[in-house]
Amino acid sequence: MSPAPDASTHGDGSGTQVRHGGSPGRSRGRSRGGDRVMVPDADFTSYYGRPIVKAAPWEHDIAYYLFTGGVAAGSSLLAGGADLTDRPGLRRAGRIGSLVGLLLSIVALVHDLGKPSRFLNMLRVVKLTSPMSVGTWILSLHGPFAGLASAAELVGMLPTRWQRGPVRLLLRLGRPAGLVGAVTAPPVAAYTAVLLADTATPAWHAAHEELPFVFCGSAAAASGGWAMVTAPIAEAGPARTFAVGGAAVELVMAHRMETSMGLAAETLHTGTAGRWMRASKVLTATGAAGALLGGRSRVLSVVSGTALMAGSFCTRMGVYEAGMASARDPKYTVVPQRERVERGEQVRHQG
Amino acid sequence: MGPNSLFGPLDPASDAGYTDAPKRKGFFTDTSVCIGCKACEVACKEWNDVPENAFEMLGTSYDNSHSLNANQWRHVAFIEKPAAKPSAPSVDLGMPAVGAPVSDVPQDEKPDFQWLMSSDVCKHCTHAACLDVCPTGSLFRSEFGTVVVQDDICNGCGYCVAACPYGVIDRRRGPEGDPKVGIAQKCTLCYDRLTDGQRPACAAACPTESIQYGDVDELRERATARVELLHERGVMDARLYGNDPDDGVGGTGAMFLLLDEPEVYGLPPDPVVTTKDLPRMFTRAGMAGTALLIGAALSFVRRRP
Amino acid sequence: MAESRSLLPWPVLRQLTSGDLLGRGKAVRSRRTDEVEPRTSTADRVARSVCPYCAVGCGQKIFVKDEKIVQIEGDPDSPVNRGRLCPKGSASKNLVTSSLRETTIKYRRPHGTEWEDLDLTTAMEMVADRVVKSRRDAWQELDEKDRRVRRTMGIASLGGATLDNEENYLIKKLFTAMGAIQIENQARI
Amino acid sequence: MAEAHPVGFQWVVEAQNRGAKVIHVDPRFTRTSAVADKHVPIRVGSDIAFLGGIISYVLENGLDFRDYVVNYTNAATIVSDRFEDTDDLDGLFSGFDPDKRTYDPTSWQYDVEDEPGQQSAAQADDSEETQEQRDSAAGMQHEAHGMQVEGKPRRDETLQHPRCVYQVLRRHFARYTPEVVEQTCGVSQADFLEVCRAWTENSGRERTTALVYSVGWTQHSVGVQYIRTGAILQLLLGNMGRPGGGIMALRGHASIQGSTDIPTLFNILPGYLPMPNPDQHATLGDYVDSIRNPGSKGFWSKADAYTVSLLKAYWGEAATPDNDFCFDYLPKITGDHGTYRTVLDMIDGKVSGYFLLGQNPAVGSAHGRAQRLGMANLDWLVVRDLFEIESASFWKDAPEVATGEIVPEECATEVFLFPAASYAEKEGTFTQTQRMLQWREKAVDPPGDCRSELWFFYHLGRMVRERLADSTDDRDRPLLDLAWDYPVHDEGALGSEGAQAWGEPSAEAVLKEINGYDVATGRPLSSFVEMKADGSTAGGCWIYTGVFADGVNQANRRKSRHDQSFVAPEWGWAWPMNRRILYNRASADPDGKPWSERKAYVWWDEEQQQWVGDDVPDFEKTKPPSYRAPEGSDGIEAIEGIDPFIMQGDGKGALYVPQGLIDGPMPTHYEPVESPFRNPLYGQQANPTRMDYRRDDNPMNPAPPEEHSDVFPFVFTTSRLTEHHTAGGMSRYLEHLAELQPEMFVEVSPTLARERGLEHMGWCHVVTARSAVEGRVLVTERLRPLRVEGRTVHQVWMPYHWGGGGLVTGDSANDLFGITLDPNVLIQESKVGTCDVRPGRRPTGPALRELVADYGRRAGIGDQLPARIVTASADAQARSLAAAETSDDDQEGQ
Repeated sequence: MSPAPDASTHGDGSGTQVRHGGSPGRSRGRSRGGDRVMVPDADFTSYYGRPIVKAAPWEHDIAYYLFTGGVAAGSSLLAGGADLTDRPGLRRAGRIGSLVGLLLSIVALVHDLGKPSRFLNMLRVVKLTSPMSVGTWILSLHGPFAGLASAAELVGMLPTRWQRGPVRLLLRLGRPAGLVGAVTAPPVAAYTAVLLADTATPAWHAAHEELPFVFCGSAAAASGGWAMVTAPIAEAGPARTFAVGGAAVELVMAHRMETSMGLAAETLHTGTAGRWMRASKVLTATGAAGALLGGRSRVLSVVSGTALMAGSFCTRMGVYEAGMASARDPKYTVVPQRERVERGEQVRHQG
Repeated sequence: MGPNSLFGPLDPASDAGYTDAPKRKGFFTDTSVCIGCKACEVACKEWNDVPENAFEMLGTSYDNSHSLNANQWRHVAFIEKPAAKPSAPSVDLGMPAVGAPVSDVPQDEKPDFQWLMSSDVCKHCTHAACLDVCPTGSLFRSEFGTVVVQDDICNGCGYCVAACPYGVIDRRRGPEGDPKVGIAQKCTLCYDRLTDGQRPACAAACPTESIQYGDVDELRERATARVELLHERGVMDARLYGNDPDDGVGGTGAMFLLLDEPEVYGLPPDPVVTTKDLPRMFTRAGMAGTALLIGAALSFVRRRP
Repeated sequence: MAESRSLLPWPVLRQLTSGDLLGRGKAVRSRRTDEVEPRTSTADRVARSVCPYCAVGCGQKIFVKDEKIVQIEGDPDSPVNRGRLCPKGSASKNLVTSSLRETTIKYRRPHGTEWEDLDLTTAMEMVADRVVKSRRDAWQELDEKDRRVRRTMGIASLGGATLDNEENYLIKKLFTAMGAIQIENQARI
Repeated sequence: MAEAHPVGFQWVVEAQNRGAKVIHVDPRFTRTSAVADKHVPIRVGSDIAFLGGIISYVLENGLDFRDYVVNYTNAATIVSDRFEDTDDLDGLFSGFDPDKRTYDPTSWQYDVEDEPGQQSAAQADDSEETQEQRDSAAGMQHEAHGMQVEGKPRRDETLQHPRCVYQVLRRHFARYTPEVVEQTCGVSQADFLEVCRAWTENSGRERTTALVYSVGWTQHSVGVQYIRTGAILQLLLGNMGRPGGGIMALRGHASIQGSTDIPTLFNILPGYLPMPNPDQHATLGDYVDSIRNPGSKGFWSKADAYTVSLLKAYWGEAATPDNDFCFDYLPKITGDHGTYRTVLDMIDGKVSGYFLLGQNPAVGSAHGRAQRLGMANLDWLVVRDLFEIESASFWKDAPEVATGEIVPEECATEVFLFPAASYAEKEGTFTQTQRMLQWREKAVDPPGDCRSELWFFYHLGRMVRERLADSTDDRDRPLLDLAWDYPVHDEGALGSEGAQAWGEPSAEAVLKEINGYDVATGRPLSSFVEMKADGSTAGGCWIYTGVFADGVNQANRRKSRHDQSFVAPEWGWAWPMNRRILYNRASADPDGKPWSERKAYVWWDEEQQQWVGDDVPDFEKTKPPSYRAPEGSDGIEAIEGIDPFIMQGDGKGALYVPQGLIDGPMPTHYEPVESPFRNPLYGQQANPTRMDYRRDDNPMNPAPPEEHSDVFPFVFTTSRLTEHHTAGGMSRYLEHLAELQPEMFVEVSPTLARERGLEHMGWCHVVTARSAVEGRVLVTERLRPLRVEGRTVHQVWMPYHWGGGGLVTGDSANDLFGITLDPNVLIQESKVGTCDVRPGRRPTGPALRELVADYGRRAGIGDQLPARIVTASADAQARSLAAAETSDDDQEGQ
């Protein structure tokens, strides 16, 4: 038989048609998944093994954005907190993290658009039923303030003789902008989970209960890690706590997510997604441990900070790949729905 | 905005703000008279200047169009359904003929071979996930209750592609130089023709009127009558698909009469619009966000000053 | 379009005012969407024709705009096809507007390996000369059994059955007058 | 029908919705079978055995529609006692000459009242020239007129007389029992009997059954007899001439019917007048008498008026009574000048110039290799088409260039590829498969140098006449006297700078000439009855007279279907005289009353004293059903009130054809020329009278009783896909069609795939004695092995649309067929053959010819004596020949 039909939809630039020896009749047969999994092979029917729903056309830009968005959100929180608790070093690290995160996010989002020139059409409407529209407005709220705060930070780092005229106004706005940025940061970290979940992609949709927590935890871990790397050890205490808390939430909620996803959970353990997720667990766990124990040593802080960030990145990539894989194999769409129908529990509107 | 705005039976046009909208238009596709001629595929491409998909044989019976996508707004599925073999072990021989080999003496048993054909199209759902998630307002509900992409607005974010429970809409990747590359494309139920009272190109062309165009409520009656007639004639496999306003997408504007399970045709057996769970998702995200905020605050409070 | 177009420029405002709060329809329409018109109603003229593919004889309407064919679809008045077409009939516009269509004369000289170009009148002159010569060279006043036949065996023809009756008539009339008898058509193949 | 005529199929689906049962008999389960109520897989080439079995079922059980059969068919007519049937002569009829492989039909004639077995004058002169008739596809002449019968043949209305046609027919098909059908066709007896019951139970007064076939059914060495079998069955069950009955021929090109009505065919003139031959048609008088056969009934009696009108249309004033209206200008044909004979002559270098007018023989005709080798040996070739088809570019990309048989540098053929105007860029009429002329309006001017054939031939004619203007040579008179000045549209966009006018000739003027007009006044004729033989009328095609009745282009009528009856007589115009169902007099009983209210169509109205109904009556309007012909009358006057089949010599439907068909009065099951089976019914293996070209470049696969037929064990057939058009010239170049079926493929059953190691979507190549073609393998259960004569036979199917050009290319399936033709109309057998199938792609270059040669050697082609065509027993041949000789003696005896 031909290799597992990791075929994406037709005409997909990189996609290959389904090349398996599609029998002329119905391709009732084993799910030709890659490696064996503990879930018993579900016997199901499909149309020559072709996908029923379509994988999102998003390249890896979106996975990167999930990560950079998380870092930006977490960092502006840390910056806000640091500003209030007079930790200039942590504040600076936070605000720079927020700025870098935001800039990378914007680049990733615009680059992934089919028609980048029409990016501003995102602001044409407010679609409450569209997490991406809601997210866009959240970003347009959070972005300027976080950006302003970061700008103030950068200006603050300039030699004092430059700090005259309007620039001084900017410095004064730094704090309030930072606080608004901090308050609007959590939605930035959480909305991306709703964006993925509010699709027909089996793995993402099935994870909608826990994914926000995983993403927020991941944001905290990543931004904490960033601060552990960039902020002075002395001031990085809260960052470490934030990171450890985030990592814990992420690991716990990721596990709960997998148990609640049903068949689609398979995609988190197999294939590329499986590799990413396993890496993320290892990195996040070690990073968190490092944050807990090595609070003192510079080297350990940098290492565990980096590990935490890497772990968060792997989580995002893993969730992205799992979604894609769950859309490409019709099994994940047909089997749960067919079982619902056979149990007589089709989704019907009651009364 | 009404009670069923996110899920449940609804008149989509009035829900979308039209005051004196015409009756909702749609398709009823009776696959029992479809002869797989693909006139619908060609008529659609000619009217909407949809470019070619690819020139490659797929070996899946007479379907070389693969599936609905940005370059294929109508897709005729072909399923060669071998005779129902009595309890033949469905051993995967690795050879093309899945199931027991055809007995060498064909005369003795009566193989009731079936060649199922069906022209698939966008469902123009009552609750259209693609329309709901579209962040630019490019996908909109027309006054006829159909779901249409506004080519001049779409920026190709691709969200609709992942949201569609039927895998209909797609972002156009090629061919080179096509003006619509990069934006989402799908059946518009010939919105331009409808504004002038004309029939969609595929319905006009369909030789056996397997594709019927008309008012959705009237089509639902016709569909019910047709499936009852077929049952009387002993075609017990006939069933309707998408005509129930209470189903997971609030009933579809394009409904079908199928002769086998939906997944045999590549259709989801129990599709649900993702918007149904959106309130729950936003609630959970709100909790997670709050937790994050609190977590951040706690991170600062507990530390020694 | 029954609904009048709102004056508010920004769809978000229209969402708030036009009862389409969720921005699902009336509020998000672009100007182009409001002004859309099908080609079939903006055409200059409609020619009533018949599909060139098989012999069922489906009626077709050909819409022309600025001397270009913009749409070909079934003729609903025809009792033969009642407005319907098959995949080939539906592809008629693709046939007549195909970029692969030849629009100039191509000429291959004896022993040549490439096409060369010819203009229409030169090509017609060359073919006329060859017809006259081949007709004379292979003229048979009497056949091998000395029966009077007055014909030429030098020219043959094979027509497709998509030729019009009028064309078939002139072709048969001219070749018969020339004495060319090896005149055949797809009707026999 | 759903495959190649989907829009026509809407009516089948509509009938099905109203409860009609649809049965599809086809070797392969197609898209028609998918919607039909029953699919009956049949072995290719055994259709006469199948239908013959049904005829036998009808006659053995007396299920025929007796009133219809007795009055409207020649069932009661008594056949001469000297006729001997295939039962006694091992598959031959009486009167067979094994050397000339033709029949002398004398022994088949009716028993005429004056003397038994005596042939009427009309029939006599037809008997000797059967060989010449085969060569000139005389069968084509009978398209619109039946066999000639004269005098009063004896009849037995009770149908008991052992020699009446009814009994002769019953004995002829008696051996086609359900068991024989099962053995020969591979159709189970249960399926066969189900078809028999369905067909008979759905025929009679209250109900009718329609028989529908596509052109592929005619492409057999017994093609005409296939149609005959269907006609006999439909006549026996009373389905002809009635609504919902009849035989519908679905043709593949827009105007195939038009291309035989106004033929560019070698053997007929417009209106099915035969092309003259030097022996029988020395003068106009001989010519006309040979057609109308004085003494015969029917409308052919006015053959003189039709012929003279045609000659007046051709040569105008030059045609005068004293020069027989230039009858002598008509070139004479001497036997077979069909396309296949011409192509073989091209290979032998006998043809100088060749015109291809929207036709692609390199892919569409049988034996593609011969077509291309022929074209490579011409002086010049003119191809007029929309695209650069394979027949235009053979010199640089034909398969033979790859094998080295055509070397471009050595190929001397001069090729002109003229761009043609498409159907939307010129006005004119098509004649559809229901004989309906529809006028097409011109939408736009043709682009660039594209021109219509009307333009091309009008100006070619003008230029040739200019070159011969001052010729005194008598051979050029026909051209110089030709009536060739047609009104020309203004040059407008078409004009190029040439001196003469280069405008487009008026198609309407040509249609007026076709319709016919009164020479003096120019008034268009309204019916062929107005045609005169004295030169006062001119008319290009008598059966089309009426298309311009009252000076109105009736073909351009477009009255909406919503505003007229379901017969829609005011949409376009059908020949003859706008009748939509031919012979519709038969839809009423002998007294003129409808057979049933449900099936009323045309009936006699007592007060109005004329025939009325939904359609134009195919009968003289005021001739009552009670009319009986006076003694000694002939022509139209001889047609009685109960003779619906007004074109036949006896006014009756022909269950039995005493003469006019070259391979016998009744259809007989013969095996295809290439078959893996011995004919189970008779010693005579294949059609003994078929046209065969015995040449080493046209080898045929061996068939029993010869040896080595097992070298090609499988039966293969070709047909069309909905998505493509015949030779692909109008579909492989279109994106929207090419992508639907992008590659040449071969359909095989799973069992065959397992036997030969063919992998689904892998490659395979199919080999015959002519060539090998490759294609992707499509394993499908829609093709199933059949049990024939006790063993399993695999059938392989291929589409034949591919060639080297266009957006999607592939091998041409027609390369696999040789050239062997039906004797009546010289159509090639390209729907059944034997082959071998091998996995993998075919060899390329010269290795391809080696593969084919190797198969040839193993099949014993070439080295042994040429295969015997006449395989009936020697004794049978002798007795059959004896029947021919006695009739000659009689002649001399008088």
